[in-house]
Amino acid sequence: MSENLNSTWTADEMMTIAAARTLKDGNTCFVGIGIPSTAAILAKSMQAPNLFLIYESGTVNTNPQKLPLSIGDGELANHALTVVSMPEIFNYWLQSGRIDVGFLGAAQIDKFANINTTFIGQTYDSPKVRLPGAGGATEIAASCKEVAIIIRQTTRTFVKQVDFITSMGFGEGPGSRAKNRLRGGGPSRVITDLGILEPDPETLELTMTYLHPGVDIDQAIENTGWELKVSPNLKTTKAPEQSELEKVRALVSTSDK
Amino acid sequence: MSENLNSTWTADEMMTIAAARTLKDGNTCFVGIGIPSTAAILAKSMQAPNLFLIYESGTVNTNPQKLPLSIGDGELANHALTVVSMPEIFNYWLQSGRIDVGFLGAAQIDKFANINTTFIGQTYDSPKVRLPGAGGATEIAASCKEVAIIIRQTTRTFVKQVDFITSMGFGEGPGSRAKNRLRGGGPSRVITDLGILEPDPETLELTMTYLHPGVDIDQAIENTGWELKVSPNLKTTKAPEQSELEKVRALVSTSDK
Amino acid sequence: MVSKFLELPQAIESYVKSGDLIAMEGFTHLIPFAAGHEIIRQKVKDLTAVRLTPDLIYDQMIGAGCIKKLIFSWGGNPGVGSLHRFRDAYQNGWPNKIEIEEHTHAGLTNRYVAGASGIGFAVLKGYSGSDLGEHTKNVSEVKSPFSDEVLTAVAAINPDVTILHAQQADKAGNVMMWGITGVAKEAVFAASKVIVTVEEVVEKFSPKFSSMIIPSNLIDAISVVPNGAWPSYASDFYERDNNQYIAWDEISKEREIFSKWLDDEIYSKSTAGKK
Amino acid sequence: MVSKFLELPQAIESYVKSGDLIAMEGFTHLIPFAAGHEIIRQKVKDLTAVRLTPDLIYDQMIGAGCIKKLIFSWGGNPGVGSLHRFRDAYQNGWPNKIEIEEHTHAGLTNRYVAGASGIGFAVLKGYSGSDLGEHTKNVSEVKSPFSDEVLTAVAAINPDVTILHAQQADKAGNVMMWGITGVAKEAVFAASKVIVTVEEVVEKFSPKFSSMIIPSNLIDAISVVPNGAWPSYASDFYERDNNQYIAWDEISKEREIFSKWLDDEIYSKSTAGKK
Repeated sequence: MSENLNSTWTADEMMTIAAARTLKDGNTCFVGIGIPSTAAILAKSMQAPNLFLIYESGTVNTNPQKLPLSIGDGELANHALTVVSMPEIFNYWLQSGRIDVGFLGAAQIDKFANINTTFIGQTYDSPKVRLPGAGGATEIAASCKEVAIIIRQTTRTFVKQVDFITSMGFGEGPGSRAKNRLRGGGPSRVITDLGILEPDPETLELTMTYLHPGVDIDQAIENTGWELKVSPNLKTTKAPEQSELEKVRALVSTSDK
Repeated sequence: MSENLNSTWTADEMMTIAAARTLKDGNTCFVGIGIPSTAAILAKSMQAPNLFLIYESGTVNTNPQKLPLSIGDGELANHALTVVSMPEIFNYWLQSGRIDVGFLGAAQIDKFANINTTFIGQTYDSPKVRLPGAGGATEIAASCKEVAIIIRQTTRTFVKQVDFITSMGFGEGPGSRAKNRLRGGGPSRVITDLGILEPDPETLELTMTYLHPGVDIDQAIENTGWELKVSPNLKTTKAPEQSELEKVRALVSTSDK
Repeated sequence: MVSKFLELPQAIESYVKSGDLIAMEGFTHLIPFAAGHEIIRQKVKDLTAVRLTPDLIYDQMIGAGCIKKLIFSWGGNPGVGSLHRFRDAYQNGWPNKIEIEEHTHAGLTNRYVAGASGIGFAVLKGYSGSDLGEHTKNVSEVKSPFSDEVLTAVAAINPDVTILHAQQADKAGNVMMWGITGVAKEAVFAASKVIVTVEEVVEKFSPKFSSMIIPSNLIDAISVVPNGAWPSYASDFYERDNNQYIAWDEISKEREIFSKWLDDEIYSKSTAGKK
Repeated sequence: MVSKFLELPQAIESYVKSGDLIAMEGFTHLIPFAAGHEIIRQKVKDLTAVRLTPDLIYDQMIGAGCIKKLIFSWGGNPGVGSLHRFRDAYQNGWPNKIEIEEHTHAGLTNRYVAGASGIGFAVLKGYSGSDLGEHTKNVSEVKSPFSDEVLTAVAAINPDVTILHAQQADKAGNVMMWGITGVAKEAVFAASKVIVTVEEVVEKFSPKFSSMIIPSNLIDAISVVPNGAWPSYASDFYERDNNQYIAWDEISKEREIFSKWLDDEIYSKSTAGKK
């Protein structure tokens, strides 16, 4: 993790705050565990108090008061409007296309925002590193109206070709999602510790549209395993406000870990 | 309804008691409304206190204290172990083949115990009498390990050919159920106000195996719209015991109607 | 309270249009009668109306001329007998001819399941051996890609609007129902718009057996209508008014008596459940 | 109490056989650890073990040599990292080579749904765009008989035995669980035999939010095992012992340390949850 020496916040804090800011109040958000969950819970204490959080464990409209360690944490169940079965979560809530935003992490991502959470290495049968696998991610990536991905930007994570497509972003570019009969709109942004990438409206290739304060574009290029496209209108993310930093720190401090 | 003048019970009481006696303690029974329901509830006060009653409305292991007027009566819900959704009832409980006995009524029945509850008349589009239709019956008849049918025996109900097969018994005879991919064993008995019919083990044609006390075989033959097969071992149903009569009368007197 | 709390006439006017595919569910329990009466009052027409058990509510709406097509799986007056207005419309075309599409409960239930799941069809073992398949649209077969198994397929149903009655809403616009819920959950998820009438609004739900919460973001309008399910029942609020179901047999048998009932009990009254 | 109340060793001995297809469900919550440990103790072998999230319970059973094939959809130590015993078995064949069959949560969930429904497959929109389909058995496609729609089909899964942990049983042998229930209901209906361990036996259930009752006739054996889900949690009884999940990372990393843990914590102890 890179540390921004010129600022009073960590890169992870910036990433989490930037991700939280993208969530609209009143939206439904299907949340993956880890930083996506931290960002989504943070958003509820910021601009999106009525963000409707759903986790694959079946917790519906949950308002956790501390960070869950896992997707099925008691904290999520105890503060949920209701808890439903997993068939209901996957078939009625997710597959039906009614979720606004899916919020995912990843181990690897490529320029079309295809995601790998299955293995690192050459072959499925003899992986170098075996990762947990799909969980809910494949169908979250397929079905939500849009998908946001949170991932630290390094040449290990931002790769020319993912070793395995666990969850499709834009496949090989325009047309791939339709060909694969994916219901949702696909990735709308990738939030990293260096900035934000958005798909080019025409090519769908991830394009750096924001750099976080104190990050320069060479840093982003160096940490990307493909020839990074940069927006001609490259902007700087608004620096974290003191209140945002207080909220993210308070939240992270609740973690049991 | 025929009245048995030589006895101290009505033909309907005899039919209900005879039906109730066929239910085994501990079995699961998927119950249709009307006399099947009366008989099933009666059985719980007789030899089958642990009879596990399920109604299509979703009430599971219900112990109604009075006769429900309809299949979704509050009485059934209030005295149920649990109430579940109809997808669960039809897909998980019924379709899976785990119900021991389906208990059905009918407007018409033929010699292969095919049941009509859809219409009386020549054509579906211009019926003489339109009946309620299938409800749960088609799949109850298809999926339960066995099916018992309760119906008053007259030439209007016991017909050479049903005007419409709502729920298949044995179709056109041996092989029909397999051809139609029906999971359950099909009708095991038909209990009427005159006696009991069971399918011949080889031809599967309904055969009169019991006559209720005071009924003679000519009466059964006259009230059957096809050439009635009679078992060579035709027996007489055991007359209702006083306790059985008391129970059925107490139960019927609870009806709101 | 959030803005989705509307008076019933406004809820119906906002979300029910002539020509809609409408689902009004509630299996014996929690039948949204008050909403049905308001639809009659607003003279909504040409509805394709789906419901497992048409019951009195659709018999009344058919008699009032709201419905052009009925999709159902058991069409009687439960515990009493026939639905005379349905039969008069179907057999004699009064007040208008209606088309029917008839299913089994298992089949129609799974049409809702497919609709709720956002896919075009569901698979089941159903209709087999019945003559019903020949007369019913939206039922077909699929072969298993894994074996020789052949299953029944039913097409998804996705109502333009689903209307339910429930016991309680909270102030955030979530709804809780308990007791027999039938296909309520599936009818909600399958629909584009959802209207719920409720007995009461509470500060906070308390746990109940066999209960189900419908989150507010699935609901477009909530109307507080005490007794809104009468003459059906609302568990823990009131019992089924069986006498009304019996009386309906007489009221509905003749067009004249029915028309007078319509004038006296519906057109000349405003919304709200009875009493 | 009815005769299906058995001591855990007797329940496992009676209903779990080497070579079985076994499902032990519980999504983070109510994971039947005590039952898993008893299976290890009884040296059951060659299980095909299905579970959405193998978690520590299957990592332990894999390390102990109980499992020959794992069917799963997310294989990690939740909140911590990797499952080292699973990786060692899969990548290095210790203590035995294991085969894997990998799904998505949505796909495996629907395999249970099909199994519970007594049909050979379920349909969904799933796996599309993922490389997973190429490597995973029991996933295929079906074309709609109503339109051009093509859906994913997953084959039913029907365990020989499903094992769950729940909060309560009543004396009649019904079980109640609440909080996150995941695919518990489907795993019960899909199975031939069902064993449930419970925290306690009560006279009468009281209503809970998001609760589910499993009727006694779906259950073959109930064992009263307080803390039987430890180190996972049982809502309203105890919280997840996150330190144990973290400690597992160290315990499971090396074969020697794991083997010692197996001796000390499993083989040399008798049944029952911790503490």
